[in-house]
Amino acid sequence: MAEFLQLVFSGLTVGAVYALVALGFTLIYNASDVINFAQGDFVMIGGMGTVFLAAAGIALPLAALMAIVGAVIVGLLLHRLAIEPARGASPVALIMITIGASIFIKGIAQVVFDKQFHSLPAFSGDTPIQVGGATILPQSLWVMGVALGLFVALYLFLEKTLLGKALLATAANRLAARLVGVNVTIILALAFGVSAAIGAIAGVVVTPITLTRYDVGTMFALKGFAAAMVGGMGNPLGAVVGGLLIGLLEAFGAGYISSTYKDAVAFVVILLVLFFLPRGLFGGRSVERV
Amino acid sequence: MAAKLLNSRLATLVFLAIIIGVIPYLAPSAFYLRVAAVVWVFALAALGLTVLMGYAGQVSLGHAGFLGIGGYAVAIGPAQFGLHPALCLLIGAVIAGVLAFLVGRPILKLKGYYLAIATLGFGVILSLVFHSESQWTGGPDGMQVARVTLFGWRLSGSANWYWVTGGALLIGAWLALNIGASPTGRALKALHDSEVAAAGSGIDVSAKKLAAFVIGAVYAAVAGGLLAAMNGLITPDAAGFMHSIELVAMVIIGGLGSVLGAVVGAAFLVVLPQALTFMHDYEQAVLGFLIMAFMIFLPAGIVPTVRKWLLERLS
Amino acid sequence: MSLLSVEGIGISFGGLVAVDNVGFNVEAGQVFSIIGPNGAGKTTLFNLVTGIYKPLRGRVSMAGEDVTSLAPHLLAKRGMSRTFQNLQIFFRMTALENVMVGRHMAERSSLLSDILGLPTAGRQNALTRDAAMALLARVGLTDVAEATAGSLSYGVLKRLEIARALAAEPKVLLLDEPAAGCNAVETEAIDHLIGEIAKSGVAVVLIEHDMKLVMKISDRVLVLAQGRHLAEGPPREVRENPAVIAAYLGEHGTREADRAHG
Amino acid sequence: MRTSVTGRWALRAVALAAAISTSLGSSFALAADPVKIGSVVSATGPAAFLGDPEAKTLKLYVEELNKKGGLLGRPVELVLYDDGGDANKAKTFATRLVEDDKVVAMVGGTTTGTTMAMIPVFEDAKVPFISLAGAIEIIEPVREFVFKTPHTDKTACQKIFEDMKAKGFTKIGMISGTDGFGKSMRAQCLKVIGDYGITVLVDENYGASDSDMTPQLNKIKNTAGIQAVLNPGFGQGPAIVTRNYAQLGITLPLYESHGVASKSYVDLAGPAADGVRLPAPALLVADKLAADDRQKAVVMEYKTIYEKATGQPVSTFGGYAFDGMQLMVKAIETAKSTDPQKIRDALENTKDYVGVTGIYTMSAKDHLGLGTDSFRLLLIKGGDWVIEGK
Repeated sequence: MAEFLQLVFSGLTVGAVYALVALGFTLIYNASDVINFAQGDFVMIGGMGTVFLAAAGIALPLAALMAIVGAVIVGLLLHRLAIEPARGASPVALIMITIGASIFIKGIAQVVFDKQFHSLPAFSGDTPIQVGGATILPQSLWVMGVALGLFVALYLFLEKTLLGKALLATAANRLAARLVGVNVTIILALAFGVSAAIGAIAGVVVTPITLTRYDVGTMFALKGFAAAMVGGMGNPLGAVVGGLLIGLLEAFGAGYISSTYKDAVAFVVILLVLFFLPRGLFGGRSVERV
Repeated sequence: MAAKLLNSRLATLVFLAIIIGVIPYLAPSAFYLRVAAVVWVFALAALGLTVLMGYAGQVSLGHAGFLGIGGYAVAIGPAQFGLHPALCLLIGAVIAGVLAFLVGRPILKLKGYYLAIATLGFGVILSLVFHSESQWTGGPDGMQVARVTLFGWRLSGSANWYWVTGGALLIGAWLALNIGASPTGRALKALHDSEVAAAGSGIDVSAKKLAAFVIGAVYAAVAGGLLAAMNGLITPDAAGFMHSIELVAMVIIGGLGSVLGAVVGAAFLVVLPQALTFMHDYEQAVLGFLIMAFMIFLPAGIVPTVRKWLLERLS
Repeated sequence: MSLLSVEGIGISFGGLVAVDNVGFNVEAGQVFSIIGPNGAGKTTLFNLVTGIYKPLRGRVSMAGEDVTSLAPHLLAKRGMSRTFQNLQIFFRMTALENVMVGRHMAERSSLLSDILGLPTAGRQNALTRDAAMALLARVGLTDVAEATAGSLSYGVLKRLEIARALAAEPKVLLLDEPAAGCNAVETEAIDHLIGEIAKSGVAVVLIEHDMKLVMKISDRVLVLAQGRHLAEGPPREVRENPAVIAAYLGEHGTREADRAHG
Repeated sequence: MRTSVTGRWALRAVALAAAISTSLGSSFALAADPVKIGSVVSATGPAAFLGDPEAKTLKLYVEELNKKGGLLGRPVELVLYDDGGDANKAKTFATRLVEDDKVVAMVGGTTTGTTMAMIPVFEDAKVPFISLAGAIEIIEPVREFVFKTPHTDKTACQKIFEDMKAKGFTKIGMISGTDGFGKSMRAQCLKVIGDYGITVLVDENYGASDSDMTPQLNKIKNTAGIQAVLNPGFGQGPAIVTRNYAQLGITLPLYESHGVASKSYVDLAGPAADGVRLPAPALLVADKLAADDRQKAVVMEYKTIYEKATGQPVSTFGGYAFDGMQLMVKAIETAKSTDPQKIRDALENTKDYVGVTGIYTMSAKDHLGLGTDSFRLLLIKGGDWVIEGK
């Protein structure tokens, strides 16, 4: 039982990060139909930015805030300088642009920051908490708490605010949204900005656990994309469930099956899910409209 | 007239043959032949994606996995079973084809980004196997490939490999052009635009997709085998996610569905890092910037854009 | 035995019954029209018949053979061909290539000969091209043969779809609003074309909003309302059916019916 | 037609790049023709944390050397390429060094994979190549032109097992990275472990980019009879292992490998690193070396220069590059020639070279020339290194 619980803790911690990255994917996909492969790099900017600003003598909370703002600026620039000018390009071309952006961001990061691994001090110390024979770090609770908080905030934003509804409307039908007076360009920029912020916040809270480096974004993008897809692209709840599912699968795969093939275990399950639910867990049934 | 020439299969092949034939006379040193040979090999792998993605419109983010199968076949066959490398190249192609046939049917039922993540997962699993089964594959540091002897002639050196890979690319391009212009190619391009209408015209959509997937896998496996034999080494990274992305980038940057596009795209991504070495620390940033810039300004890819421009100029 | 026979077919989406217990028979050489207001389930009915949706109830048979739930490409092989309400054109291909795809089933060349570019593949291409050109001529699109389909107008594409459907040499042809978006001259040409097709022995099933066209060329008319069978019979009978006028056409419909008279 | 434009463009791009790189090179040519030494390292990509200090060290070394008047009265030109950790690219750059840049010697090859890809190029061209990668396959069997500076994994394993044996541990748990380093070291350790009468009860793995190893460590925790744990791996993995180890409250002695012998491991692992033991070269404990230690002078010199120039702490990997370059330079001096064959012969005859990694004595049978005595067993205490034993 203690072992099971330990694996659950491990899976939920990692899964919460995947969920946050997947949420970022979902938001941008909803607003613009673009799969943003630079999503993981926002996580990196959040973590690395905080590390370097803190090293420059800025207090940690302020450093984190500045790093998040920095990520948002990068997200807005990405939209303004790379996505917006390519409007009307095919989805593959847009994906290629975001991959190029990801390489570009990494390329800049390795010069601005460096190529070494870095860490941040845990927010509430490193003393593990004992639960039913298993242990969990206070920082893991931070990660899960922040993930939950961001999900709820995003949900409220989308459902309860006018701006959020405008975003959903744009997602549903861009032309119609434009006709009823929604400024689609601003909405798209908003989606990129919020996604970048979510990614960067994830980066700040997770760095004390997973460490960070200029190129950690690739791994986060890969897992986050998988999470978003298995949950059902475009569905925020699906993103969260998908992220936690992959985190748990990796933990159980490593704990019970084979640590070598834990990634394979996760992907085999993803493939099986998609074979039976071709649009993910929450993607709904597809009806072909012809 | 000009339009006809630009669209003709023969013109494309002749053009490619001239390029391949002329480079050795312009190259200042064997290094240039090495770079060109790498371009030819990756172009060959990318041609598989031209058929799969360009013609049939089915994304694969795990294509490098098949490249790995070809590479490891050429590495493992001679080392463990004493087989001739040329035979192993064939065996690798067959294994890749059969594997693609087996996994293709369920995977290709998925569409769009769901297909992308499924193929990505498949590629990740393959590269994990290459990574982990050390007793067969030599593990993460890779496996050495015995030098190839063909009819008593020891195949080594950039110049020899230049001609082998160049020849393989020409054959690959010829086959891809044939497919494109045939009833099969028409069926693939049709289901790319509308699966419903293609099925309504009597096209067995899933069988055709599967055929394209198998063809794409065979291309990648042959390219992987050549790459391994040429380098004398194959590493699991060759089958990794980043290489899959790179292959997709090649066909998109060059121009989706264009045979020459695959070659140009491969040249773009192989030559660029060589050309950017003087940028030192900014190499990666400039590479990323150029990929973005090309896709923003030439979203249809280099070759189709140039072709269109030429056609407009000529008419 | 009818060429196309549909019995008690039905489907629902998420609890909403879209088509309920509909049946009809179409004979060779007949033009059979399906009318009804928007949302009546006409296109859904087409999708059920052509295998795009799997019916929950009922059966479809061709010349007595049960073809219910058969995959679309297998139905095509048995001689069923269709066009689409919101165009399913191969936009990246030329008009000619679109029709050439329609000849797919007539093409005799193996995957291997295609890959190797054997002479058989070349000969087959030539044959297909000639047949496709003839069909383009038949719908009056010879001059746009080499144009990319994506660059053509809606009315032209409607005719292109018919040519592609005809390329399959169907026994049963289902046309979903072939005259939508067409001007009077184009409608006239389509009217003429449908007549010719039927005359050649093809069973034509037609969904159309242009009542004038429907009344003029149909042998029989089926009226759908809210997914249900409301009336069926020769045009005149249906037009004068009080249930159709009252319950379905309503006041607006009456006017429309009057126009159809004139 | 259409590609003739792009094709020519591509060719021109290569030619242009070559022209620029040569002109850049010649800009710091002094009076005489420079001695060209090539290098291909993984300054980016997954092995960047190794390749980056290597690249910096090589550049610094050559700079200093030129300040002192160069080599054989000629300036030294370092032609440095970044392979990004990709074996295929490494081979292309190696070809470029040999065919285009015409280097007389090569110091580089960050990972075993890239090194193995480059070996045939230098063997064929008969240009001496000192690799900076760990695996024993690089020098066993001996290849005429291939040498290396890093300790082999085998010596590290032996050093660790010696200590375990001395402390009376006979049953251990193992958790290895699945990267090249971890896998290779795991295999080497399993090969020699029998000599020390030690058995492995649990043998776990983790991926190079994994961010949580508690599931694997939990298995070790729940296995009875384990007396110590060994973690062959490099990069961030061991730091996370160390943290998770503390998180799970495992109190068994933990042995890390020379792959994390750097200050950054201690920083990343934080207080959890307290009590961890690992084999490391003298470089790490430069200031704690006895005054009469033969390595003291060279180690202090490298450490001072590197840390002053880069602002980062020295790592073992930069040290490998330092020794590689210094060995090559000494060989060129001894040979009094830039003829690759003569450099190679001088290199093979290296006797008693005192480097930052250890004291090298090479021979026709040994192209590394380091023994277990080149390692010191260190204990981490209060965030600092303590030399254990001798």
